[in-house]
Amino acid sequence: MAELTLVEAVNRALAHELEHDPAVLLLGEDIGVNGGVFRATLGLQQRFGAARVVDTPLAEAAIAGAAIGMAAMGLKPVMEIQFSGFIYPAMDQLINHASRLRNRTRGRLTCPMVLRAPNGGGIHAPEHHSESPEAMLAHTPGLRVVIPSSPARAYGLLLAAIRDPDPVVFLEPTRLYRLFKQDVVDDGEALPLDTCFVSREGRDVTLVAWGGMLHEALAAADSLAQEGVDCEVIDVATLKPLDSETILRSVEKTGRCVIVQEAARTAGFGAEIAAIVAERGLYSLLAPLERVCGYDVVMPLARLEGQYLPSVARIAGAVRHTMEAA
Amino acid sequence: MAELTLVEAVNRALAHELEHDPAVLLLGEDIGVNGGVFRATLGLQQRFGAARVVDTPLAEAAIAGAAIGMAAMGLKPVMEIQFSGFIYPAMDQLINHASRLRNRTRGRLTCPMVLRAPNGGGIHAPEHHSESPEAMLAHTPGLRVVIPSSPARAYGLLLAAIRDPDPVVFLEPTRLYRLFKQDVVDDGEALPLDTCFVSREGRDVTLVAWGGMLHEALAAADSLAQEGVDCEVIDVATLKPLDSETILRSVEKTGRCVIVQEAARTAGFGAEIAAIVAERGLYSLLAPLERVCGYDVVMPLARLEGQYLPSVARIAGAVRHTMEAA
Amino acid sequence: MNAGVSFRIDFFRFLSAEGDLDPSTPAEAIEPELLLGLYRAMARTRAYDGKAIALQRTGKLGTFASSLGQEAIGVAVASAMRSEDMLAPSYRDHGAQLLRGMTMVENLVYWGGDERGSDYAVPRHDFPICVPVGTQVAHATGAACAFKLRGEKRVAVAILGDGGTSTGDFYSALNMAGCWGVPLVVVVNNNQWAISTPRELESATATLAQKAVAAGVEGRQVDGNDAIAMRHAARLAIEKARAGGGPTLIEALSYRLGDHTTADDATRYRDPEIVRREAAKEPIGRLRKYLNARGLWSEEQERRLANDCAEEVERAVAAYLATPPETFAAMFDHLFARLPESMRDQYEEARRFASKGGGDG
Amino acid sequence: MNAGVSFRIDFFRFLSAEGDLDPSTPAEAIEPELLLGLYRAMARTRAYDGKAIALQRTGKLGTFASSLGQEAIGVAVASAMRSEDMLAPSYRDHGAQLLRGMTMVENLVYWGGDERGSDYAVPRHDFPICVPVGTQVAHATGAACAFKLRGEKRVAVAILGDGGTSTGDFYSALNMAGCWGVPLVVVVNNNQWAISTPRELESATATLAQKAVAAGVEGRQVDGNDAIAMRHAARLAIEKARAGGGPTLIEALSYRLGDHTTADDATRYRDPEIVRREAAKEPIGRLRKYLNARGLWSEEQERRLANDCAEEVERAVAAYLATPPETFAAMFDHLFARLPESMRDQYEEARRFASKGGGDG
Ligand SMILES: Cc1ncc(C[n+]2csc(CCOP(=O)(O)OP(=O)(O)O)c2C)c(N)n1
Ligand SMILES: Cc1ncc(C[n+]2csc(CCOP(=O)(O)OP(=O)(O)O)c2C)c(N)n1
Ligand SMILES: [Mg+2]
Ligand SMILES: [Mg+2]
Repeated sequence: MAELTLVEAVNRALAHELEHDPAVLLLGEDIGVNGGVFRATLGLQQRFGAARVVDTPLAEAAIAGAAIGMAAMGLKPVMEIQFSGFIYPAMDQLINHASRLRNRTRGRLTCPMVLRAPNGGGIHAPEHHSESPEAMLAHTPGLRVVIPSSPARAYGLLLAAIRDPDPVVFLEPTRLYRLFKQDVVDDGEALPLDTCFVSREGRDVTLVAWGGMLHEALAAADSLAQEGVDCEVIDVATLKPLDSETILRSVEKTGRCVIVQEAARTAGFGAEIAAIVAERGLYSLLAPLERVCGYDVVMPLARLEGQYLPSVARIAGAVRHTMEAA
Repeated sequence: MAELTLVEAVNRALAHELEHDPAVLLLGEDIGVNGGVFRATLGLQQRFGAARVVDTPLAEAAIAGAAIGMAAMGLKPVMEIQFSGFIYPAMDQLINHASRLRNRTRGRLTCPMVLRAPNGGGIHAPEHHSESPEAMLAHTPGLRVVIPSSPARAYGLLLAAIRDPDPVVFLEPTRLYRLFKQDVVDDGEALPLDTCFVSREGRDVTLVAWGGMLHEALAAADSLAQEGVDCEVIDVATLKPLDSETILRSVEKTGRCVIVQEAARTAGFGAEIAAIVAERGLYSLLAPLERVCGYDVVMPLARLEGQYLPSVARIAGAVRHTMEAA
Repeated sequence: MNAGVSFRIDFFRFLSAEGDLDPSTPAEAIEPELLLGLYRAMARTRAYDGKAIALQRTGKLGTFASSLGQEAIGVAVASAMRSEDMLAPSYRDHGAQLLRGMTMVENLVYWGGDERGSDYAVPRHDFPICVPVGTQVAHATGAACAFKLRGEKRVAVAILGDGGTSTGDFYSALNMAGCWGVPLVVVVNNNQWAISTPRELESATATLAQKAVAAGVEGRQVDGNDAIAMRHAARLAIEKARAGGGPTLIEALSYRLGDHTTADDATRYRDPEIVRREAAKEPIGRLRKYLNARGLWSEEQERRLANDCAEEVERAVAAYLATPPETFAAMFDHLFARLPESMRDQYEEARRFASKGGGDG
Repeated sequence: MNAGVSFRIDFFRFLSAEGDLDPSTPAEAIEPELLLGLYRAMARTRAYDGKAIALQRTGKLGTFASSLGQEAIGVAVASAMRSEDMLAPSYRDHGAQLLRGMTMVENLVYWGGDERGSDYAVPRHDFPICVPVGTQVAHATGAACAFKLRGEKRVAVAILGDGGTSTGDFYSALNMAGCWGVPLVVVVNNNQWAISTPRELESATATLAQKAVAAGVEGRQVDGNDAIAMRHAARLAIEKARAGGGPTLIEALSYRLGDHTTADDATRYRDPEIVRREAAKEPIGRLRKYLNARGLWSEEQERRLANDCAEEVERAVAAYLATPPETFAAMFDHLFARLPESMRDQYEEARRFASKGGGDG
């Protein structure tokens, strides 16, 4: 057991799989000697060699395409994209190939690869370094999309992602990389890849969030508790396949639902959750659903970032609004 | 006035703008002598010259990137991507540049470009030729996303798209290209880019669809009428910015809403519409929302395509189900 | 001060369009058994190809991409590969695929709109046909990297078209392969057209082989209608890769004698006269002239081969036409190793409507 | 048969690291006014650069990418351009941008996290700093195409790094530009590193200039720390483009003396000893040696220049630090020419929470 940050937990999970599965290899820009721009792969090239922790040329499309070729030939590549804003050049390989190789060949070739990338804003990073493209990836049939919210979940979910026989996109909330430490047991125990976690139990309203936003939701819940509003907070964790049962069960109990999403509002993943509740949990609802989202604007640079990101105040405002309704 | 197919209407709109605005130029693969693989640009190179109807090398990323450079320097490029399944290599340029050039430069440089692409399935096309990526594009702040459902709407909306001072993605339903003809007045009159059209009025249930699916929805409405169910059918037309008022007004009237979407269900654009109804139209709802969507599977090849695509039977089934509820 | 670096791209042809052999041709490149094998494989490819087009014309097959006139390329490449090597083909490479073991039935099933057509019984590890142009080069690079990392003496081969060399994917993958020195051979079927786009609108380069210079790998240009030179170049490149010598780019000069696909009408954009002229250089007749002249091939053998091919094709067509469609379940069964619980509802919906005529399968 | 094509990539240096001039240097390349202009611009860039880093270290600026040791490249390129030409820079090209008219305040405002820093008063038509590596080459290609189509005698210039040459975007855009013969110059600042990735892990090529061969355009390699050769090469390429001669790729050999950005720590992955050795070849001292030796530059002038630069930088910093943030409204105001009605609610939400401390702006 060790007190680890989220990025350290990622490092442990990678090391664990490199050690226990000779088919696993890492590839990405600057992941070798430098240990990645966030140090997620720190020390791994030294420990496992340059043949298993591979520095690539600067070409995300080629990295993703090569990972597909490796995966089809029996390796388990774990590629790092430096920031999720640089996933876009790899989208074609992800959507047209990685996600469908198994289906296209009726199971003859498979694509057990993981794409890791830091995700989201909140760290006053430069332009294009604060994107949240998870909805696009979750929309893609054949991909799994996972976003951990704590060191322990990062560790367990990343193990599961690497072991999964199909492609998994694993988006690590940049703002949580070093925000807090948590006891993590480095015992190789994976977490399930199809489960939403109830992070806080409550009676009055269901808050649904993932990644960095989970902590804003929890903070809002804390502050609302002082007003006598008892929030249940759900960490989606695996966006696809989505464990809608856990969400619906909670909404059935509380009758109210506020979804928090850092990405731009329109057609974000929060819309999917809202749609499911409207389809299958309508009769539980005592008040209209609410979404607290990034606005439909370009992610601003650092000075306006705080105006964009869902804040505790905005979340609490939405919860109060939903409590007043009906 | 002329009886035109949808693809002919596209051709007329392109010709109209080439003729009336010297800044307009077309670029894409095989759009010159060949007139594009669907003949949308038929005769235009002959008429306007190879400097304004430009055959490009096979490189969607470069086409999109070059269009951005042209647009920033005062041209109005209209690029054709051969099928929407080949948009993915251009995603980076679309998301990281086209959609945000104005915002990044605080209005100094702008990007008045249009990306046209055939979209969707239903024509038994080869692999990767039947994609529906509209949700990903609608999720991108700074892009407009338009999908016409008839020759007249294609004509009017494409004019509006080309004249719009910002980037517009214009997805043309392949299955409608030659499905039917319609009187189209080639008078240069644009249609609004922020309006949903009520294609059929009705009292009992609101059907929301766009592109090729509109006609499935209309056919379902016809068949349901014989059972005494009176459907209102809305053609979304412009997905972003979305005219949610028209949809909400309809749901207020009918109390029921079925959303039809060809793309894979999860995090598709139908989820956004469902979310908006659940947020702002909840009290109108007499029954749970329903979505009739493509499944969350890889778009199948021709022989199973019909098992994937939302059909009249599936839509009618959902409507009946929603009528039975509550 | 002015110093510099120089590069050279060689061009190879052994057999002229008239069937005359260049005296410099290496002996091992003209082994009779080898040439007869190439000849038979090309004829088989062409027989299949013609039938597939006929099927499409009569509504029995979906869109199909003919390899007419370009048969030497795929056949030469496949004949230089070992079964354990890996091929990442484009949609026009059934010549190579058939020789590697993909059956005609499988190819027909694929173009007939059925994913089972990519579930090759042999070779299990080849990539399926690649439609997104250029993307397969990265798959082959990755596969080659896997071979190298595991110390396997296997080679990955990707084939793409002249148009494909304009893509970023082609270049960035080749550059990566060059960097890593992996056992990769990339073959460009330069058939002079990317649909209606002529070669000169794809690139201002004198050759496509010189694109190798940008990746720091060897590039060579070959007459792709000369099966002898093509086979020789493919073998050298593949064996170099196997021996650890790194990637090679081969530009195979050929000509697309047919339409781009059955959905295309090439008379719209190119002069049939030129096509007729190019047809005179096609690879099968060329090799036959040589074989006839050397007494290695007779009229009788030709008749028998034509017969055998026709029979094989007919059998394949019959088997293809007799293949019932999959049920709705296939869409779900192969998406993941195990269907997620959350998709159970969708599976049930599909099942319900499958029996109600929700599909056309 | 074996015929072939040959290519040659030339390398140019006029001024040695010791400040000695090659006798072959063209007279127009060493005009005193020209060289003094280059020298002043480089010194100004470095003064700005050092201050920006200091600001970042004290928490007054966001991440910043220094151009230390690479000043000759941007300055030479910008000095060879006309104001009506178009520059598409990377994040490390403030040397070129400052000379073209972007102010130090604007650059600080940008790195300080404010979009107004890309709203250059001059030149209005240059692209903003490009972060997604390699993508700017396509923008410059498109701009160059616009110039050509309209018959304007303008040139588009893109600058990117050695790492950027591995991207598909770099190649596919250059290939397109070659095909269309547009007035484009692409300059590669080969500073030997892409963050921690050394040049040799980016490409197996002997030079980066040879990547031009794949696009059918002219490529040349220049000592990018020799301001004289760099300016000369840039001028030739730009004027060739202006005259209708098509694109050129220039590889400028340099060395990144600083960290990749302020977020990087280069001592983790490279030997400081090598950096010290490379520092001896840096462009400013080199040109000063030459100017001093020719009597074109005095100690007194140097002192005055240092003073002027420091003062300018201080004024810029003061103006930057005094710039209040935009309000929430800016996020919406510049998204589209006109905010869609459907976004009114979001605008109101942002307004409501802006005053309640929903942001940190
Ligand atoms: C990325 C991508 N863009 C566009 C297409 C549509 N398309 C299919 S084949 C083709 C031309 C390819 O030409 P070439 O590479 O020369 O190969 P050939 O068909 O001649 O064998 C195009 C544009 C595609 N399949 N993939
Ligand atoms: C497409 C993309 N991938 C990754 C990054 C992250 N990144 C920023 S700079 C850089 C290295 C660029 O190196 P080079 O092109 O040599 O330019 P230099 O920084 O040395 O000037 C990387 C990987 C990015 N900005 N864009
Ligand atoms: Mg071709
Ligand atoms: Mg560099």
